[in-house]
This record gives sequence, structure tokens and C-alpha cells, in this order.
Amino acid sequence: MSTKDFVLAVEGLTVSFDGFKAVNDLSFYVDEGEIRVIIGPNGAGKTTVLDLICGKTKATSGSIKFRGKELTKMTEHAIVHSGVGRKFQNPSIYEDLTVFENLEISFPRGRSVAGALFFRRDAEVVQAVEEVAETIFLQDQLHTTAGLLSHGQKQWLEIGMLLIQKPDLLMLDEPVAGMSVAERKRTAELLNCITKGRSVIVIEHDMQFVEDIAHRVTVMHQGKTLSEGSMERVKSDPKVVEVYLGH
Amino acid sequence: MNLVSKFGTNTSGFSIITRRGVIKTIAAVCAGWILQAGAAEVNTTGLAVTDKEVTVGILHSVTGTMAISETGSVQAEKLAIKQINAMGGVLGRQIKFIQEDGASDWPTFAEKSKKLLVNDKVAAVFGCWTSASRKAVLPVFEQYNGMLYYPTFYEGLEQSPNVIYTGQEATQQIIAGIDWVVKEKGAKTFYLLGSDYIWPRTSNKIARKHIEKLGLKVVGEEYYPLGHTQFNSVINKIKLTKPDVIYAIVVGGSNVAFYKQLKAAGISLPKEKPLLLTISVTEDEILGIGGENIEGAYAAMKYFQSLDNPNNKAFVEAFKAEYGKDIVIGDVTQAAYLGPWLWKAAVEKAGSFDIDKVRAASPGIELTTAPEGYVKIHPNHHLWSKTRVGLAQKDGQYKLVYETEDLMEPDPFPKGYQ
Amino acid sequence: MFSDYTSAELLSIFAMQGFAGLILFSVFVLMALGLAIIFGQMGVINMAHGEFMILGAYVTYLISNLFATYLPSLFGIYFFVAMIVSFIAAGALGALVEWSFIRFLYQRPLDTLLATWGLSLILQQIYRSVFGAREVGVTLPDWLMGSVPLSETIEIPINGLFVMGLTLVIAGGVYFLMFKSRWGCQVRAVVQNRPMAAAVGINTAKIDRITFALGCGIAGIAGSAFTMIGSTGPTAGQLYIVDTFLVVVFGGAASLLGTIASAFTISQAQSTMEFFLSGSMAKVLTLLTVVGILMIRPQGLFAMKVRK
Amino acid sequence: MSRQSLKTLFPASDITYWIILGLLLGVVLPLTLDIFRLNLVGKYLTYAFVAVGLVLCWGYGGILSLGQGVFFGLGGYCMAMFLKLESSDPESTKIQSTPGIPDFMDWNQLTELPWFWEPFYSFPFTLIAIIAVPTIFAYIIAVAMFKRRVGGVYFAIITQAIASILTILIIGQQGYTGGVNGITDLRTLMGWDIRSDSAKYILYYVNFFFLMSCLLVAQFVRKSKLGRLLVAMRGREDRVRFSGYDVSSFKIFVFCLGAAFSAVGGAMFTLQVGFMSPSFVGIVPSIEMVIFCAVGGRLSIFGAVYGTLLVNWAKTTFSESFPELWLFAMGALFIGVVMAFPSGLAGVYKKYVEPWLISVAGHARNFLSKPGNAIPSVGPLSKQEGVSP
Repeated sequence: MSTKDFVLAVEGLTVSFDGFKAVNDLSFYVDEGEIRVIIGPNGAGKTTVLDLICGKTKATSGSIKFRGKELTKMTEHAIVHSGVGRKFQNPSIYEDLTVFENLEISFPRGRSVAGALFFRRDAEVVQAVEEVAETIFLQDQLHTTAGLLSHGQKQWLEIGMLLIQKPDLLMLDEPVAGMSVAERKRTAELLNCITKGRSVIVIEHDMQFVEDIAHRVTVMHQGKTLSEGSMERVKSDPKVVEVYLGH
Repeated sequence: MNLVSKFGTNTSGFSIITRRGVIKTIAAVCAGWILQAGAAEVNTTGLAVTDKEVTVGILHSVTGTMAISETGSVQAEKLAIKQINAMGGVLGRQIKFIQEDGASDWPTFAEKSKKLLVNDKVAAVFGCWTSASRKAVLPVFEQYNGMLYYPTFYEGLEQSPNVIYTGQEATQQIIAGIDWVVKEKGAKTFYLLGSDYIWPRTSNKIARKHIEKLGLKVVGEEYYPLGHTQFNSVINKIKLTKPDVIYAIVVGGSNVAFYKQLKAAGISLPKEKPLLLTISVTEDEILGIGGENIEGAYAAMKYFQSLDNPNNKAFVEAFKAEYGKDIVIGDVTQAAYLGPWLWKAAVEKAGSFDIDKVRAASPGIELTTAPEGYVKIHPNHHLWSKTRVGLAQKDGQYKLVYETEDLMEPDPFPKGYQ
Repeated sequence: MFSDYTSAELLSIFAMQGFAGLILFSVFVLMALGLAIIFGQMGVINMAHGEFMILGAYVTYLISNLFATYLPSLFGIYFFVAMIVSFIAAGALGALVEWSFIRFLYQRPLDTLLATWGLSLILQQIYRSVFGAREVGVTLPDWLMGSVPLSETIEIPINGLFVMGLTLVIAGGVYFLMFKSRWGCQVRAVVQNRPMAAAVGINTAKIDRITFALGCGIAGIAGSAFTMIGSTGPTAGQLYIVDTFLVVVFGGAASLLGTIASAFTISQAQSTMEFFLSGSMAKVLTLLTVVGILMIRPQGLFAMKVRK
Repeated sequence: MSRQSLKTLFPASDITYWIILGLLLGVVLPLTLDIFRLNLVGKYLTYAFVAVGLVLCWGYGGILSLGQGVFFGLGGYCMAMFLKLESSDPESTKIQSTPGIPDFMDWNQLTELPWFWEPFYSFPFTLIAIIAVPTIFAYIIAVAMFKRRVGGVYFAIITQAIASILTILIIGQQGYTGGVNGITDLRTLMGWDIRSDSAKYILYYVNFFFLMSCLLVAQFVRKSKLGRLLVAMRGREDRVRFSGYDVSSFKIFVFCLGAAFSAVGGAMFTLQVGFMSPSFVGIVPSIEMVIFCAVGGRLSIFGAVYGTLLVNWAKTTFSESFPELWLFAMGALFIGVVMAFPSGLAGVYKKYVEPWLISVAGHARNFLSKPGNAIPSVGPLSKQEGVSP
């Protein structure tokens, strides 16, 4: 089956920092509408993989094909334009802007210099923002300064900032880290509803949460795929138990 | 002296008085009485002149990089003014000065000169040091018709009706010096070296022309940015090209570095060739360089503190009395000292403070009391003065080794040197 | 241009020229080491670095006068005393400065730039008020004067040798401090991860102060050494600051080795060009090259690639 | 422009600032100051162009350039070259060995005008060059640096180096540039004597007009999404990048804009002061211009103007009365502003003056018990106020 049919096809991906291979000949494929969770011990290279896909880090070798487009050669913003959204580990939002402005800035229009200069806040923008705000449970905080939100809400806001871009591939780095149980549940719902019509890659440690959302799981270890498949299969994989779940 | 005390003036710094001086004084004081009629006659253009006082400006850098050089000029000008006042002032009026700081910044000079002329209505300004500052204020003086007494030896190529140049223009400093080193020391080859700005470049240009006229050879010409402190490369080139004379026009901090490194590189000036002739190191600069580093270098100037004549003895004495015994006096300091005296003379000759009358009176004004000896204002507003060559001593003084027979004519636009 | 020289002369040219380059190199290293520590290790842009050097120079000047008047017999060795005192003086001032405002600005490097620029203005004026606007000359002991002839054409200035020796000693000392001593280890720890270092009980505030003081102290020694070759005036410090920063940045801010390497590259480039071009153009070309390279390789010559 | 976007550009909160500044510069100062002082103010205001540019680059974009003098200088030199050519017509330069070329060229044995001087005979070309030359130069630097994500300290130091390179170059190539003396003795602009008092008045107002226009542009940028993006970038560059923006292009834009502002300032400087010299290109003036901006408040375009006026006024008066103290004052200013008032005058105003004003207004209101005539409640200069949809 050719890489075209996948949303994302990562093949032989390798990156080395001064000789140390953080990601080593990694390959995996993500289907349309799939929620893929990547787990693995610290330093396994999970975050680095996301960095590589979204262009934050340049690959030493290997290829990343998104809908058949080679990402490894593209610049960050071009990758975003092609439909990849990425959420960072600890919430990365604009503290001194309001929730509305946060979302507005992420709205995919007027991304060029001129565009930004002459960007107008018209009905379309406002509507889009309000829709997203609703999905991420922040419709009432639209005009609070983002810095004042709770940790969980910040996480949601960042997810919202991705949603408003309508990406085909959404990458979330530990979206529920530091969230209350209640918040996790809502986040899980949130994820389930936003995955309609797009694929998601999630990095997560919280096994319960992984169980709730994962379609398939990739276990990484020392920059390589250790095991891949449904949660059950992975859980029962002795190698995985040994390096990861065991302790 | 009693003569003087009769006028009830204090006699400090007054010893420079000569017979001629006394007569002048009396003239001045009488003039004072006569003209007590009021400021009107002596001042028809609304300058800051009252029956008792006349206001002048002093405009130098007290702060910034140039403060190093300009301090001496300020002191000299203040001393001259003090002495003139002691003698009864100008046309019976005491001189009051307003001092402004050019802060080593050319537009500030322009700004301050405008203030002095427009707001303070000063009758004359003594000031500026670098060509850049002079160029900056020149339009102001021409526009508001002020009179500037400019003390520094400079590159020439200028002759403004609103400036009296009390220092030498380039040819006065260069030509006689080179003639001397050629005649006395049999120099055949020259290495020209300078800081990279207009005065050294223009001066070296004239030097080169003159050297080539004499049928001699320039073996190298080098310029370094102002403030440069690494001269080992050029010193190597000098060692290599073995010139008879290093003709150095290095200024400011670079001087110190240059002479120290020259000595360190084993080129000992007093002994054998190459010998070094400079026109940029006065006694002031030697303070920084250190006598032991420059000992044995020759300098072509018009004035050295060590000059042996009664005027100078009195001047140095007065200067030390005023500013402490360790103070040194360089060429420019002396030239600055001339400013107020030349102005006084011109005003008294004109019998008026009006700029135009003073200007008209200026050519031909002579000063027999000048520390450097006798000077005279040329119609081109520069001074007739002698060129002298001094040999740098370990104690930081110059020993006079040669002076031109007669006064050198100032020639700001030397034909055949451009 | 060499047609009219014998090969022997050419040889000596290059020998002496290379040596001139080495002196320049030592000068750069002396200037840059202190800054490399302060800027590279602490991220503080100390625009007053030049003024700290000049402080060292003035101290040397004072000490030499003291010896000349009170201990003429020991004049030969005053220089060593002077350097130690310069180090202490500049270091102490550094500590004071760090305590009085730098420590509040660690998170705002660009602001340290402004603040230290202000400091440099103040120091300049203080020097001017205390020592006068004129440049002051420092008398060197005779043994530092003159030069050693290697051949009849090649002569090596002694003070140049001295500066080079000094540079070696100081560079060695710094290397030892940073990489072999416990203190240096703590410094690097603080640089790499402040909170963690604090957590394991390193007194980061103290480390910062000492580091800053050390950097300034070295600047003091540099200034002291410069009295042999350069000028000592209130504003002389300004002359060095740009070159110094370029050397550090060019070397890759965080790496001391890089600083030394870049000092070597730049100095050799400059002294070579100075020989073939006029001084001004050589300077311009050198700076241009450095800036050009920095634009292509912003992280400088020696920068580690790290996983973020 | 539609009302809505006009409201965005001038929220009621800012109108008062515009009016106050306009009145101060346009009416009060010209009426109260004699022409000499007014000309000084005019000179100061040319620095304000740079300061306003810095507010955008540094305050908003977080790009600290220590080389703004370069652009100020380039703009000034372009203007100076035109004026110099005009003032060195064959008639008035007939004493030269080569009449018709600027005097300093003659002194340096140039026998003909260098090619790059030729176009400056044309006034239109000069006007274009004043903006274009510095902006293109800025663009080259910016592209080289920002495309490679060089920022912050490194950018500051490199711009500083560029400033010193250009200074050495200008001084060294005096045959073409007038060297350290600069290009001096500029008299007329297309036959019009720029040194007469009337001319100085007119130039002051031209300057005032241009400054206001630059403020307008700056305001427009601040209030546009680009303004918010700059703020966003300062904190979370990666986030902006991964929201699909080419961060470097925004930095390049704002840096070039700052350069263009500085250039206009430089040209106006040449016109009002009557000469241009390398002493405005160097490091020291460049850093001083940064402090003007810092004193005013690095996030306030109005603050920048006031800061510039204040510092320069202080400089003039200080150095007139006690020059020795000036450097101490200046140094203290640098440290004080950074330590105590990172947001400068604007910050002080926000923190102390404004609340007081409002409370006073409040009292007045209660006292008159007329809710109608509330003064426009003044919004923060520095904060970004998003306008509710």
C-alpha cells in the first residue's frame, strides 16, 4: 500500500545531535481519522518526533510524508499551512492577550505581512472564534486575559487555537498533564469530538487517558518503535512491559 | 609696574607688559574714558556691550573625547581675558565671558555657537579645536556675522571673513620643517603616517608634494582609524622600507600607543635613523605618551614652552601661577592665548566692537607681546609666524633646534600643493 | 610589492608580521576573556567592560607613581603588584555593580546592555574628574623596554612577549577555574540550569557575584597590561568594546575555547591585511568579514548543537 | 477607511494623546519659543523619528538595534549630498582646481564627481533615495539575520558592529564622503535659503508634519493584527510560527519600517541643522537614541516623542550650566530607567498621573453631578487593548 493513502507516513526518520541519535530510523503510518497515541519512557524521543514533523527540528535523514507532501524540506509555517497543527507540552499561549485575541491570531487568514496589517475583524472571524470557544468550554471567558486562565483552561485554549486552523493532522504533546480528573474527562470528550474528519497524534503518559482515546498506540524506546498496535496488544507485549509499563 | 598699579589694576600675570604694552594700556584706558559717552558709538549692532562690560564666548569641549586636547586652550583664553581685564579691559570695558561646552560633538558646537551669537550676542568667540567642529560652526558665524578666533594648527583650505586663525595653516608647519630635516639631517626618504581624517591626510598631501618637489622619495603612506592602538604592522613596514624620516601625524590616544610600540620595537629615536618628525605632538600630548617614549623625536611647531624670550618667560610664569606648576603649555594653548589679545588690539584699532569694523581693522594687527614672539594678522586672516623645530626631551619638553629666519607667510590655498 | 625585497627580508617580514599578529591576538584574548565569562556564561552584556579595563590601567598608573616616589628601588617589579591590585580593584567594583543592579536584570539581557552603558558613562566622568581629561603615561621598568633581536632583521618587542606570557597564564588560570575547580563546576551548573543548581544547594546569587567579579577582575588585569602598549584616558575604554564583543560572539558566546580561537582568527586576519592594505581598510575588511560570517553562522565558530 | 477601522485606529482612549501632542508641538512650542530654541526642538524631534521606530522594533518586536544611527545617517547623507551639489555650483566654487564639485572632493584631488553622486542632482531621486537606500540596507541586514533566527543580543551586537564599520568607512573615504568633517555648509534647497528664520519655521512644521505621519503609521501598525502578532512573538515565537506565520518576515518588516522612520528623521536633521557628519552614524548616537525611547517608554509611541524631547532638553540645559554633571545624569538616567521604570515615562504616567487624573475627574463629576460630561477615560498607552467585536 503506497504512502499516499495515509495521512502521515514517517519512514526511516533519524535525527542526531552531535552523534547522539534522539530518533533512530523510526517509521510509522497514521490513517485518516485515527487517534494515534505515542507512549514511551522519558527520553524515548516522543517530543522530538513531533518537533521533526512540524519542522521545529530538521531531520538528519528519512522522510515525513503528509498527504504525499514531503515535510522534512518545508519551513514551519508552510507545514502549518499544509494542515498540520501542533500543541506544545506546557501550554503555549499569549498570556497578555485575551482569549478572543489568542484565537483570532490563530485564525487562518491574513498570515502575510500585508494580510496582517489590513486584517479586519469581520463577522466570519467573530463567528469562527465563538464556535471554537464553545467547543473548548471557554465561551464565557472570551475577554479574560489568557494569563488568568487555569492550567487546564490554558491547555484547552491552545487546543482551540489549533482547531480554529482546521488542521487535518493535530499533534498534542501531553494535553492532560497537570489536569484535574474532571478536566481530563472533558478533554477526552473534547478530543473525541474534534477528531471527526482529522487525524490526531497524542503523546501521553496517563494510561487511563490513553485507554479512553487511543485507536492505536505506538510505544517508543530509545528513538525506535518498540511496539505498535491496539492498546490491548501493546499492553500484553512483554518488551513493553519490561521497559515501560513494568515500573 | 608702579605705572600699572596707578591704574589700580591688580598686577597678576601682568609681567608680560612691555613699553609698547604700557602705552597701549594707557591708550585703552583713555579710550575707555573718552568712550564712556556710551555703548552706542562702540556698538551699533546690538552686541552684548554695556558701559562697564563686554561679553565674549568661549566654546570648547569640556566633555567627550576632545576634552583631552581642548582643556589647554580654555585655560589660555581665560588667562588672557583675566590679564586684559587687569589692564583695564577693552575700550574701558571689562571682558565677561560665557563658556559653552561643545561636548566633542559637532552639532553641539553649531548649536552652542548659535546660542552665543543669537541669544548672548557675544562680541567675539574664542574656540573650536578640531576642523570638524570649525566646519560645523562656520555657517553659523557667517550667517549671524560673528567673529571666531580659532587656535589650532589645521589643514588650511579655508579663509572665512568671520574667522581669525591664530594657529598655523598646513604649509606654515610642514614646509620649513621638511626643508630643515633635508638640509640639516640629509634626509632622502620619508614615510608618511597619520590618523585617518582630513588634517593628517591634507598635511601629508602637502608634505608629499613638497618632498617630491625637492626630488626626494616618499617610501610609504599609511592611515589608521582614530583611536587605533595597534601599530606593530606599520612599524614592521617602516623597519622594512628603512626611511630616513618617519613623518608622523598621529593624534589622540593613538599617539601613546604608537610611540610606546615604536620604542618597544627597538627603533630608538635619539640614536640613528630613522629619525621622526611630527607636527601633531605638543607638550600636552607628551604628558600622555611619556617623555621616555618620545625622547629624541623632532616636532615642527611655532611654539614650544621652552622658548627663551621675555614674553614667553612671563607667559609661562603667569600660566603656572594660574594653573599650577606642573602644567604644560603646548603650541595650540599658546595660539589660543593670542586670540583675546588680537581681538583686543583689533577692537581698539577700530574703536568699536562692531564685527565689521573689527574685521576691517584686523589685517595688519601685530602683537609684540606674543609668547612665540612677534605675530601679525595677514589679510587672509591667518597669522604670520615663524616655524620652529624642537627636539623632544626625556622631561617632556622640547629643545629648540631651529627656527626660520623670518615669519612664514600663511598660505591657506597653497598653489602647487593641491 | 615584494619585487624589491630579498628573500631574507621577506622571511623577516613574515616573521615579524606573524609576531605582530600574535601580540594582537594576546590583546584580544585579554580583552575578551573577561567578557566571555560575563557574557558567555551569564548572558550579561557588559558595555562597561572597557571602563573596567581602564580602571586597571589607572590603578597601574597610580601604583607606578607610588613606587617611583616611595620604593624606587623596587620599581622593576611594581608591575606585578599593579596587576594584582588592578585585579582586586576591578573585581571589587564588579561585585559592587553586580550587587547594586546587575543581579536584578538577569532575565533581561538587553536591559543589562543599557544599564551597563549608563555605568560606563558614569565611570568615564569619574575618571575624568579624578585623573583629568588628559591621557596619563605609565613609566615602564627598563627591563620591559626595548626588544630582543633574533636576527639582524627580526626583533621581538619585550613588552609584547610579556603580554603574550601574561595571556597564557590568565587563559590557563581561567581554564582551570572553569573546568577543573569545584567553583567552575558550580558556575557551569548555574549557567545550564539555574533552578536545579539552586535546588541542589548551590548559592546561585553568590556564584553570580563571583563570576561577574572575576570577569571584571580579568578586565582589570587586561587594562593593566595595556598600559604597556595602549593609551590610558577616560574614554579609552570605548575603543575596545566593539572589537571585544565581536571576538566573543564570533567565538560562540558560551565557549571559552571558541573565544580564544576567534581572537586568533581575527587578529591574524587583521594584522595580515594591515600589512597589505592601509590600516583603516584593513579594519573595515576584518569587521565586515566577521559580521558576514556571523550572518551565515550566527551561533559563532564553536557552538554546541543541543537537543531542545 | 470605515468608521469601525477608524475606531480601531483611534480608540477614544488615545484621542486625547493625539490632541495634546499636536497642540504642544504644533502650537504651544512655536508660540512660546524663540526661533533658536524652536530650531533646537526641531532638531530633537528628528531623533524622535528614530525613537518611534525603536518603539516598534524593540518595544513591540523585541528587536533591539544598536545601529539605528546608520539609517538616520544614510537618510541624512542622501539629503546632504543633494544640498551639497546644489551649493557647489561652478560659480561659487570657481577658486577650486576643479570647479563644480564639492569642496572636500577638490581638497582630495578628485577631479570629477564620483558616479554615485551623479543621481543626487535630481531632487525626486534624492527623495526616493532618502527612504529607499536605508530601507534596502536594513532589508539586507534583516533578511540575513532573521531568516537565520538571529535575535536579541546577537542582533544588537552585530548592528553595533555595522554602525562602527560604516563610521570608519565614511571617515576613511573622505574624498567621497567629506570624512570626519561630514558634509557641511549646506545653504539652499532648490534656491530656497534654508538658514533664514522663516525657512526654519517652515522646516519645523514640515518636520512636525512628517513626525505626525510617522506616528500615524506606527499607530496603524500597533493597532493592526501585526501589532498584536509582534507582542505575541516576543513571548511565544514558536507558537506564532506554528500558528502558520512566517515570523522572520514580520521582524524584517518592522525593522525596515524603523529604518525608514530613522531615515526621514536624518533627512530632516540635515535640513534643519545644515550639515551631516559621521558622528551620527556611530555607536554612541545609536545607543543614545535607544535611551530616548527607553525613557519615553519602549511601548509607547507618544512616550518616545516626549522621552526624546525630555532627554535632549535636559542634555542642552545641563551641559550649558554644569557640563561635568551631564554624563553622571545621563548614566544615572540609563540605569534608573532600566531599574525603576522599565516602561519609562508612559509607565509613570499610567501608574501615578492617570489614576489621579481620573479620580480628579471623578470628583469633579460628582461635584457637578453631571454624568454627561465625563472626560474620555484614558486607556493604557502601553497595553494592547483589543476592541470587542
